[in-house]
Formats: sequence, structure tokens, C-alpha cells
Amino acid sequence: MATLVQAVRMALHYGETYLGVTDILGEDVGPPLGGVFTATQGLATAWNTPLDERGIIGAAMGIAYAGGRPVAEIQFCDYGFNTIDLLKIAGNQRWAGAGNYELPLVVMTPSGSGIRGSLYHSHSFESWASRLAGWKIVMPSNALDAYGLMLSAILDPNPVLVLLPKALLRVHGEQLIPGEPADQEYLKQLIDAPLGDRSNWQPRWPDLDEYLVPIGQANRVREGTAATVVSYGRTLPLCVQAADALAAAHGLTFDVIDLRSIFPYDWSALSQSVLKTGRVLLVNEDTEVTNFGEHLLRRVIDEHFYELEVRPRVLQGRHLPGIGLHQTYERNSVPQLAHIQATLQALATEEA
Amino acid sequence: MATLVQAVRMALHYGETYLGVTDILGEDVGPPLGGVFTATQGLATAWNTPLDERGIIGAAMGIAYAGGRPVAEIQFCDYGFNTIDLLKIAGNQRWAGAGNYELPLVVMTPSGSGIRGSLYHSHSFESWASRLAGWKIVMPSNALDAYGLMLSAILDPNPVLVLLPKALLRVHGEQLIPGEPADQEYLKQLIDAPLGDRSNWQPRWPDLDEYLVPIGQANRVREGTAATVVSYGRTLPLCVQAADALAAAHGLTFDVIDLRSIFPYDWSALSQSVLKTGRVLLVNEDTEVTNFGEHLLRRVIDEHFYELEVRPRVLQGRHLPGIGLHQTYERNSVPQLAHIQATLQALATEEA
Amino acid sequence: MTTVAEVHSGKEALSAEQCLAIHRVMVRARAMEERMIQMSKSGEGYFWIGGPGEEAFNTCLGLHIKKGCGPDYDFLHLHYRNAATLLAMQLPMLDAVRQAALRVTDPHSMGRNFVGHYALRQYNIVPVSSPVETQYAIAPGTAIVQKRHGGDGVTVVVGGDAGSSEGDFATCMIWSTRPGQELPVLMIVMNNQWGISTPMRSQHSERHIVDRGEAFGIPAETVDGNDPIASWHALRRAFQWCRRKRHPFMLEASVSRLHGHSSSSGAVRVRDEPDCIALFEGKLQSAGLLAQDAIDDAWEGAREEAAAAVEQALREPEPAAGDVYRHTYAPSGVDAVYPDDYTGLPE
Amino acid sequence: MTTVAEVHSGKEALSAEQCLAIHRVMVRARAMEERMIQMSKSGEGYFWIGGPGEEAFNTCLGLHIKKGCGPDYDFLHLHYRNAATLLAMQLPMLDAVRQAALRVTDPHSMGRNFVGHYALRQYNIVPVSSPVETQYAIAPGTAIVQKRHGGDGVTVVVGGDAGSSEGDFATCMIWSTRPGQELPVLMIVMNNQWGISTPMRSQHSERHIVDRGEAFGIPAETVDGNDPIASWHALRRAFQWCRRKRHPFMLEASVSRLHGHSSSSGAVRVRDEPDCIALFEGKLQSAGLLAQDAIDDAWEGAREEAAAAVEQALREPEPAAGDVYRHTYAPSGVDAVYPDDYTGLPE
Ligand SMILES: Cc1ncc(C[n+]2csc(CCOP(=O)(O)OP(=O)(O)O)c2C)c(N)n1
Ligand SMILES: Cc1ncc(C[n+]2csc(CCOP(=O)(O)OP(=O)(O)O)c2C)c(N)n1
Ligand SMILES: [Mg+2]
Ligand SMILES: [Mg+2]
Repeated sequence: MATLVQAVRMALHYGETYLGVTDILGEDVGPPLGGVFTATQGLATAWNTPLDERGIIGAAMGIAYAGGRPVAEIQFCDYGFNTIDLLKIAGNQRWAGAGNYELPLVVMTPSGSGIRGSLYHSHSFESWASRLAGWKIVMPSNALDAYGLMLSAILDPNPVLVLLPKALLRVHGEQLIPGEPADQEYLKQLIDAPLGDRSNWQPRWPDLDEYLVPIGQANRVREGTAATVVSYGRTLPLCVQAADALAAAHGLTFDVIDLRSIFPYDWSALSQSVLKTGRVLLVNEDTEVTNFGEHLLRRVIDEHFYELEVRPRVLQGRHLPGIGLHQTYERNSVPQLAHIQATLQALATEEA
Repeated sequence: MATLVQAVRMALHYGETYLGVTDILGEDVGPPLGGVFTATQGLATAWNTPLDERGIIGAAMGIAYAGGRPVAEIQFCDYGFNTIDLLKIAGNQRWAGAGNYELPLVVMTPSGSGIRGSLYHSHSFESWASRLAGWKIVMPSNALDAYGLMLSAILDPNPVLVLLPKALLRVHGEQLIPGEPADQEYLKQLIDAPLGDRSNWQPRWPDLDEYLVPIGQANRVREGTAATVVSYGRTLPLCVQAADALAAAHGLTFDVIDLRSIFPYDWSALSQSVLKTGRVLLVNEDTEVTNFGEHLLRRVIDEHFYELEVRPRVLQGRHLPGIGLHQTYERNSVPQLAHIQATLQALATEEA
Repeated sequence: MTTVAEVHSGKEALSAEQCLAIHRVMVRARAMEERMIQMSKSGEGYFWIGGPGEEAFNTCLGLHIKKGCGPDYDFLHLHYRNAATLLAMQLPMLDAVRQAALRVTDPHSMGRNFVGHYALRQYNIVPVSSPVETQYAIAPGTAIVQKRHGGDGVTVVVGGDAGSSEGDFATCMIWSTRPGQELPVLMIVMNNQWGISTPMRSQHSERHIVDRGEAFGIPAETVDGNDPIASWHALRRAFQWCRRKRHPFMLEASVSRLHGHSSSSGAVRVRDEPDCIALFEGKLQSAGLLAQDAIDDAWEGAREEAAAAVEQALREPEPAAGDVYRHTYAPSGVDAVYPDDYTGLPE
Repeated sequence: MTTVAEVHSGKEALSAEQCLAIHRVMVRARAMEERMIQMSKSGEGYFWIGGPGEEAFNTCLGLHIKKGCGPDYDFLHLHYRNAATLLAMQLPMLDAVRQAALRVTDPHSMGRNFVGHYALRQYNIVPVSSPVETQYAIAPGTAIVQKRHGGDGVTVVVGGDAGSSEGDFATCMIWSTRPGQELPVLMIVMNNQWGISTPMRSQHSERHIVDRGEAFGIPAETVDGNDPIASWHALRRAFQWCRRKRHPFMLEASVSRLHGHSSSSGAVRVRDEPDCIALFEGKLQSAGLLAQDAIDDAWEGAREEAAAAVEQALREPEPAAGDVYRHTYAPSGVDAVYPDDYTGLPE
């Protein structure tokens, strides 16, 4: 099965072949490198930009205004903080401009911790991004979703931010992308650029099919009754692991919801599950002061306060200036499996 | 009594005279204008910068590194979104740099709606700012607090962001600033620059005294039992009005807490009041997805879920790309007195 | 009176017909701005910002625009003083006035944005946004599409002198001169010597702002923006370069700021800066092209047009509470929550 | 062997003693970097980024620094390839290695930041931060204080060629040349022709990056950064200008990138770029200043020093869970919640 980053690459290939993508632009996204995470290797419309994030977002906006369909990459979300004014304009231009323009702009960027990235390759971006009204924000946790969300992002005529969980980029999917060859070594031969000289290399793309994950649609990846756990990105598989471990050890079963879309989020999936279980844990690794998980909690309180059996829980990253390089810092800054499992167990077993 | 903006000006004068402020810098802060809101008229160390917010924050950081004590103004917080990477660096440099440097930097900026500012003179900034670990964020709602918080901001050796509620800048205080003449017309003559030619004008500063509002200390401005309401900035006086109206009409009394510090916030004041009343309303006008009020709610849920008598409430601005110029937009985008009063009444009268 | 075939300014000349056409737009623009200033004070409108003092250059700019929708035509990334440009492009005064009057019929912003914040997809006018200079970061994008598309469409980007301090000005130069990827971007700086209250000369050491293009090999001109004939020709050369060479060009126009920065600073008429309309009328009169009564007629007509537009706009509906969310999102077939537009938090 | 008094490079020369001192620092820096690359592969460290190929220039830079704390001394706003500069300033190799080894004893970052991300208040080295070019926006601030303070302290800011695309590079030029407020800023561009995988020439049309200073009246030089003698003199002139004139100067050094961008791209030794140390050793040998065995000794000594530093660092403690919050805040007498340091969410 493809890795998450291969899935992104195949989606971009599908996008430039069938969905009108005109430009895949960013620092080092063109040949020879094809992106620091290989997400853009071998793509026909990928080109290198100057080292200027403001220029990247600005140019992509201009391309979209003029009828192109750009996918812009910010090399690491950590380097996007000088563009927030432009992201705001991208998000408000249609509203401010009385609906004159559509802005079919996709921005993709690796987000989150887990690659020992020190301060500036470990940032989470979803809480910041969720504040950008006019944008849609998605974050896959597996290869197939990455493919399906990327295609939807491309098709959507509004600005869509695709956050790619750094820690999961090299994780292989468990489901085939439609058209993907079953043999992952073979896929690698087809679409991964070789080490060394690449000047004569051409990718051989598999014959891919359209597969859409609608924006705003969560995925219930485990079903259960003891409690609801909602997550996305790096912490999603940890939640699954924790739920599976608790099922095996204690027979506790959980609704595990992969949110996939940060905004719009799938309130009805979340709401229905909470109504069923009466218990909820929200997990993400972004910093804990003014965190998107706290928004979800607010919705839960607003609408289901009286249906909750026990105190709802939120697990988030600590309010810290950064994530330090030494593993001790990282392990004590963002939720780990053990934290999630302990919290989930306490949530499920607390007396109502 | 001084207006809020006069209080800021007097604090800056006190700061440059007694507390070592070396530079008050920003667009149009120097003579002849002294700031688009007059906050920096007549100050000895105020100077005009190029129209470059990144340069303003960057230069202020450099000044602070080199031992100066700068107060930088961003003309409107709406124009600070291209500096968030620099604000992040200001917030993380000490942590990342193993405590090598202090960074005694004050940034002040008008924030919030209420002056019919259309999209780009109506933004709130506190939810964004609260995510900047390493910073302290304060927001006064009256002249005396503005004076006291500004002096604390100047004295604190860490970066402090002072958010000035645009809507309240011209509101006169109810308490005298120590050293302020009682006659507000006289004060005006002393420290407000005249209209027209100002080339020979010099302010005559009253003999001011130090007055500190500690960072992280809230102010309970009304005491009561029916519920707790927590706010700051423009919506704080509205909460007071609503509480007073409900007291007069229905005999309902409220703890009204002026948070004053966004971060660190005064958790103990909030917590004690919630434990007393069992009912809480959090009010601010920033947009409602991933809002600082939702963080406060999360703390309430984390620590007092089982002590709550009824569902806690949050009133915030709508998740919108901007606040439109026409009053209909503004009135329907951010909490108004009527919303606050109705919510407060419902909160206080809901059966437990 | 005698008529002449053309009017001279230095070594350059423009046909009488063209001069009269330019004059007419300039007067209409001024009359409209003056009426809008009044609106901002009378309560018919609210805030005012605009371009009195920039009419000569901005009118000529509008007359050079290849007007239309899509990459075959020019793209405009304007700032908030370009009213004359829109009038020169034959856009109705009424639409600008609707914005000043905060009407829901305002085609640029539905009464949401300040006056002068245009947005018209039909004519490639991308939304004017208040944060100064961001348009310079966006402009290369439309030019990338134009260059690739072929044809002679140009991307025009306009900003002030003070705004050139923002990094986005440099971004535009760099992105427009990538080797082999040069872009047809016409970078215009309207130098009125002020950023609100701050004199340009107190902050900038460049002799001309457009001198900064030299290191990037961008040809540049400076022009007296109070002189429509000089402006016309400078723009003609600049557009020609961009249209044919498909490379960038920089143009700096010195202009006046006749009503101060905006209504926030009172919008009072200043007396110590040249008025491009008075100057041009003097020239046209000396050339025997325009008699005083024709001038008076032009002004009267323009003022009537402005008054009628205001009257009309004020009869039109204001935004309603239900309009608050409109046009947040374009309809999307792949969005399960907002297939049409934003409707409040997800349900 | 015979000894000469000085070594020539073109028309310039440097004393034998100075050359040997420079050579020694260059070799120590290279040996340290090579050992750190090994650490990044062996698990003794983790990520590596650094300056092999920049030793000639960076050593000379360090030797020109007026070293100390506060505005009387030079301020350094560096990027992540300045190891040789720190060694030239006589800072111990051990401290750099501690950072590479992620030790809590790392004085620059307590094992938090990548190697090469220095911070030393004692020597006016402001914290190196990963986002490229932000140092150019910050640098004018230290120079403002220096200029006002008097004396001859200079603000030095260093970045790469690709990074000059960020607007902050322009910010630095503008803020350093405000009329009457010119600042003693030495802007250094280390031009290795690459930004990660992207050739400079594919994105930039400027003949020299420092040509951009001309419009602001900033004098500039370009220099062969592989030549320590040329670099020495270029730096001497640049510092002299800044120290005495209290105005900015720009210096662009062409340098090599001998181990690629970082350990992320493998950090393998490239063979097609000049090696400043080999070149300098050749020159010193031809001048009869350095015999092969002296060279060998220098390398051996440097490698031993690096090995000892690594051994020492690895014996030192790693960060503990309790260190996570340390040094978030400086102690404050006016903070009711965090009088000392951050301790977690307010209680
Ligand atoms: C990024 C940003 N910062 C600050 C402002 C506030 N502001 C509006 S106009 C202006 C001055 C602009 O001067 P200039 O660029 O010369 O244009 P002019 O108004 O003179 O035409 C300022 C500071 C803004 N709109 N955007
Ligand atoms: C703002 C920002 N964007 C992207 C990066 C990722 N990045 C690290 S180094 C680098 C290339 C820098 O090239 P250059 O400025 O020439 O310096 P060099 O590494 O060649 O010395 C990039 C893109 C970053 N650190 N900061
Ligand atoms: Mg101007
Ligand atoms: Mg480089």
C-alpha cells in the first residue's frame, strides 16, 4: 500500500491530469528534489519558487484569481506564520468582495511533531488555521484519506488548507487507493524518484481513479459504547491503539472518530456519538491554550451538557514556546499513547 | 477623569521618565500626529517608523536585546498578522536560548470592534495572542487599569502585549490616576496636542505616581450570587450594564469579573467565583471558533464540571471573515448588550 | 474660440480629443470624491478615503487598461485611491457611490468594505484589501497565468510610497524577474510624499523608489503624475513594454494628496499641493481648447451626476441581518456541510 | 623550511602569523563539523546543519568581532553555518558539541534547538532562530541602540543567498538607511548558490545580491569567501566603514557548501566545489609557511579536540522531564501568577 506521502503525490498527479491543477509551487517542490518529503516528485506542473512564503501564498492567490488552480506548499507549517495576513485575505476576499471571485486555492503543509524536528519542524497549525474564516481545513491520518481529501481540496472552489501529519507521512495505508498497484515495492519503482542523478527519471503513474473524501465528513474508525474519542492526524492512530488495547484488556469498546476535516468539522457524527456514549475525549497535540479541541468541547457543552454522564476530557499539547529537540522534551510536550490510554480508561470507567 | 487613551499616554510618559522606556516606535506615533488615536502625543521618546510592521516588531526586539526598553505600536492589530512569526520568536527566544536573554518588549495595539472600522479596523487579537507562549497579554477596560497595566507591562522583563479596546479609548475613567488633576478639561489642556500647527506645542505632564495592576490579577467589579460573568475589553462594561439592569429589574446579583490579563489569567478569581455561584458566562467578541473564551470554559469543565449547577455559557463573535462596515453587520457579528443581558438572565434563572 | 489639434507638455503632446476626454473623467472623479467626502460627514456615508490629487495619472491609467475578464485582459491590483481609474474604464459612478453609501447593492462589497475597496471580476479588478502592499505579493500570480496563457494582458499593481517599505514590494520585484520567467507586471508607485502623517523623506533614502528595480534589471520611469500628458505617455511606454516584452516595468508618479489621508484626518482640502485638474484646465484654456463656460459645464454635469448617484444609492436597500454570512463560501460539490454557502457553525 | 613575513592573494596580503592563526581555526571548525556529522549518523547526536565550506570567511568574521556584552560591542545575528565564527571568537568547541549532543549543559539551548543555533548573551550573540532571514528584521534594533549609545559597536547580520528573497532583507536595508538615522549594520550574504535543492540562478536575476543596496546608498563589496586573505580585507574594510561612519555596509561572500544542505539530504561530502581549507593549505605550503606534517598535526590536534569534546559532552546529563518549562519567562516582580518562571497553566 502507498504511504501517506505517496498518496498525496498520486492525488496531485490525478489533480494535474484530470482536475485542472495548473501549478504546484513551493520551495524545492520542483525537480530535482520534489519536496523535502518527496510529496511532489515527478509532477508535471511542480516548480520551485524563491525562498519566500509570502510570495508563495501571494502568487498562488493571484494564479487562482486569474483562473488557475494552484496547489502551494509551505515547506513546514512552522514557516507559514509570516503569511497569516495573506491567508486571512484569501479567506475574506470573497466575503469582502460581495462574491465576485472564487479562489480555488489549495495550500498543503506538513504539520505536527513526531520527526524530532525541534522547535521549527514540530509546530501544529490547526488551531491557528481554524480561526481563518473562509478557509476549509483538512488533515488526513492515512494514505487513502490523504488521497481523497486532496482531490476534494482541489475540486473545492474555496481556499482549502491540507495539513499533512509529519509523523505519518511514511506510514503505509491499510486500504488500496483506487488504481494503486497492490505491490508496494512495485509502486515505489513506478513513482519514487531514484537516489542520485534524476535528470532522466520519469515517473510511471498508475492508472488512478477518482476517490473523494467529502470535506466535513468524519470517519468512525472504531465502534463502541464505553466512550467517544475524537482526534485527527498523528494522535488518531494512537487513539485507535489505545482503544484496541482497552478492548483487549478490559472489554471496553469506543467510538473512535477520525475528524479528517477540522473546518467544517462533522458535528453530527460527533454529536450522535456523544449522545450514545455520554462520554467524550478530544485529543490533539496542538498547544493547550485556545486550542481547536477546546472549541469542540464548547460545542459539546453548548449542546449536550445535560447528556454527559461524566466530565468530558481534552488532551492537548502543553502551552510551551516550542517542542525541544531532545526526546524528553517532545515526550513531555505532546500527548503520547500512554497518556491517551490512561485518560480513555479513566473516562470509560468513571462512575456516572 | 482621563480617557483610556490619555491614561496610556500618561503611563508611557511615566515609563520614559521613571522606568527606563527608551523607544516608543510605530507608524505615525511620533510628532506631529502622536498616534492615530493620540496615544503617543508629546512623548519624548516617540518616533515614526517606516510603514513596515515586520520592521517595527523586529527593530523593537533588537532594541530589547541590546538593553533598551521599547514600546512598539502596531497601528491596528488588524495589521499585525504578517508579524506572527516574529512574535513567536520573541516569545520563544528565551526558552529556545536557554535563558540567555530577557526581552523586555511591550507591544501595544488597538483591538476589537466598535468604531465602525469595517474589516480591517475591527479585528480582535486576544485569541491569536493567547496562543503565543512566552508572551503575556493584557487588555484594560478602563483608564486606571490601562495606566496600571501599562506600567506593569513596561516593568516586566518579558514580552507583553497590551491590547487596547478601540471602542473604549475615548471613554473617561471613573477613578483618578494617581497624580492626575481632577478636572478633565484641565488635563486636556495639559496633555492633548492642539488641532492645527503643533510645532511649538509641548505637553505639560502632571506629576504622576506609580500605580501597578499586577499581570495575572483580575478585578471583580460587581459582587453577587446569581452567576459569574467573565469578560474584558469592550464587552466588560456591557456585562456590568447587563448585571446592573438585572439587579435593578429582578434583584439578580452577579460576580462580574474583569479579567484584565488574558495570559496569565487569574484562574483563582474565576475558579472561586464559579465555585460560589455554580453558574458562569464567558463573554468576548473574538470569533467563536477556537476562541480564548473556549479555553477558559475548558478549564471550568476540567476543574469544576461537577460543581456547575447549570450549563455554562459562552458568548463570542461569529465565525466570519470580517466585520462589515454597515452597522447591521457589526451588530450581528459581535455580542451586544441585549445578547449579554438575555444570556445572563437565562443563565441565572435556569432551574438547576 | 480656436481649436488646436493637440496639446503639448514639454516635448510630448496629446490630441485635443484625448485631452478633453481625460479632463472629463478627471472632473467626474473629483466631483464624485467631493460628494463622498460630504457623505462621510453628513451621515449618508461613513468613512472616506480616495484619490483627489491623483486624477490625472489614474484617469490615464484607466484609459490604458485592456478591459475584460480573464488572462487575455489586464489584471488590476489597486489600492484605495483609484476611483478615477474605474471611471476611466467606464464603470458607473453609481457603483462607487453605492459602496460609499453602505448599500447592499454595492457590487464591490455589499456595504461591507470602506469606499474605494473595489472588486469586480468582470473587469479583472481583484478585491482591494486594506492591508497596504499585500497586492504586490499577489500580483505576480495573475501575471504568471497571463504569461503562460499568451496574448498581451498585463498585471497592473498600484500602491503608495510609504507602503513600499513592506517586504511585499521586494517580493514583487523578485518574483517578476525570475530568470527565464519574467512577468508582465507593471508596478506603479503613487508617491504623494506621505504615509498618513509621516513624510516619505523622513523614512526613505532612495532617490526614487523605483530605483530599487535596477538591481533586478527592471526598467523604470518617474513621471509628474499631476500632468496627464506626461502620465499618458509614461503609461503608454510602460504598457507597451509589458505587453510586448512580457517583462516587468516600474513607474513612479508624483502626485498630490488634496484632502489629506482620509476622513479620519478630517479630509479637509489642502492648499499647498498642486491640483492636477486646475493645472490641466489652465493648460487647456491657454491652448484655446476649453472655455471657462465649458469648464463650468463639465463641473456642473459631474456634480449633478454625483448627486443623482447618491440620491439613487440612498434609495436602495441596506444590508439585512440575514446577509451577514453571504458569500463566505462559493458553492462546492465536495463539501458535506456547506454545499452552498456558510450558514453558521456546522450542525 | 623558509618562512615568509606575509602571504599574498592578488594585491592583498596578510601576515604569516595571522594566516596560521586563521588556518588553525578553519581546521578546528572543519574537524568539529565532520565529527558532528558523524554524531548525526551514529545516534550520538541527531540532526546536523553547519558550515563546512564557509570556514575561511567565517573565521575572519569571528576575528574581526569586537567581542563583549552590550552596545559597546558588536552584536551578532547569525544563521546556522557560523561555527567557525564562534571558534574564532575563542568560544570552546565543547559548547557547540553539547548542543549537537542534545545535552542539558548546552549553553545555547539546553538541548532544545538544532546544532548551530547559538545564543550567548555574554558575547552579544542573539538567539539563532530557524526561520530564515528574520534576523535581518531584528538586526536594525541592536544597531539603533549602538548608534545612540556611541562608541564603535557594529551590528552584524548573516544569512544565505536564497533567504534574501524574504521581505526581511529589504526591511534591513530600509531601516538601516533612514535619512539622518543611518545604522552601523554590516549585512552579510553567504552566497553558496543554493537554497536546499534550488539553484540561486533559477530564482534570482540580480547580478549580485548586494547590488540591491545601491538604491539605498549602501556601499557593498563581493568577495571570494573561499579566500581567507581576500575575506579578511573585505571584512576589515566593511567593519571599518561601519565602526567609523556609523552607516551600513553590505558584503557578499561566495562560498561552498561542502556537505550539502544538512543531514536531511545526507550531508555527504560534495566533490565539485572548492574547499577553502585545501586551497589555503596549498597557498601556505607554496609560501613555505606550512609543511605537510604541520598540516597533519593541525588536523590531528583538531580531531582530537573534537573527539574529546564529544566524549565530554556525552558524559553530561540530558534534559529531564522537569526541564520542559524552564526559561519560558524571566522572573518578574509585577506578575502575580509567574513571579519566577512558567509553571504550567495558571492555578
Ligand atoms: C499593513 C498596513 N499597515 C498599516 C495600515 C494603516 N494605513 C492605511 S494607509 C497608510 C499609509 C499609506 O501610505 P502610502 O503607502 O504612501 O499610501 P497613501 O495613503 O499615501 O496613498 C497606513 C499606515 C494599513 N492599511 N496596512
Ligand atoms: C522562513 C523559512 N522558510 C523555509 C525554511 C526551510 N529552509 C531551511 S534552510 C533553507 C534554505 C536556505 O538557503 P540560503 O538562505 O541560501 O542559506 P543556505 O542554507 O544555503 O546557507 C530552507 C528553505 C526556513 N528555515 N525558514
Ligand atoms: Mg503616500
Ligand atoms: Mg544558499
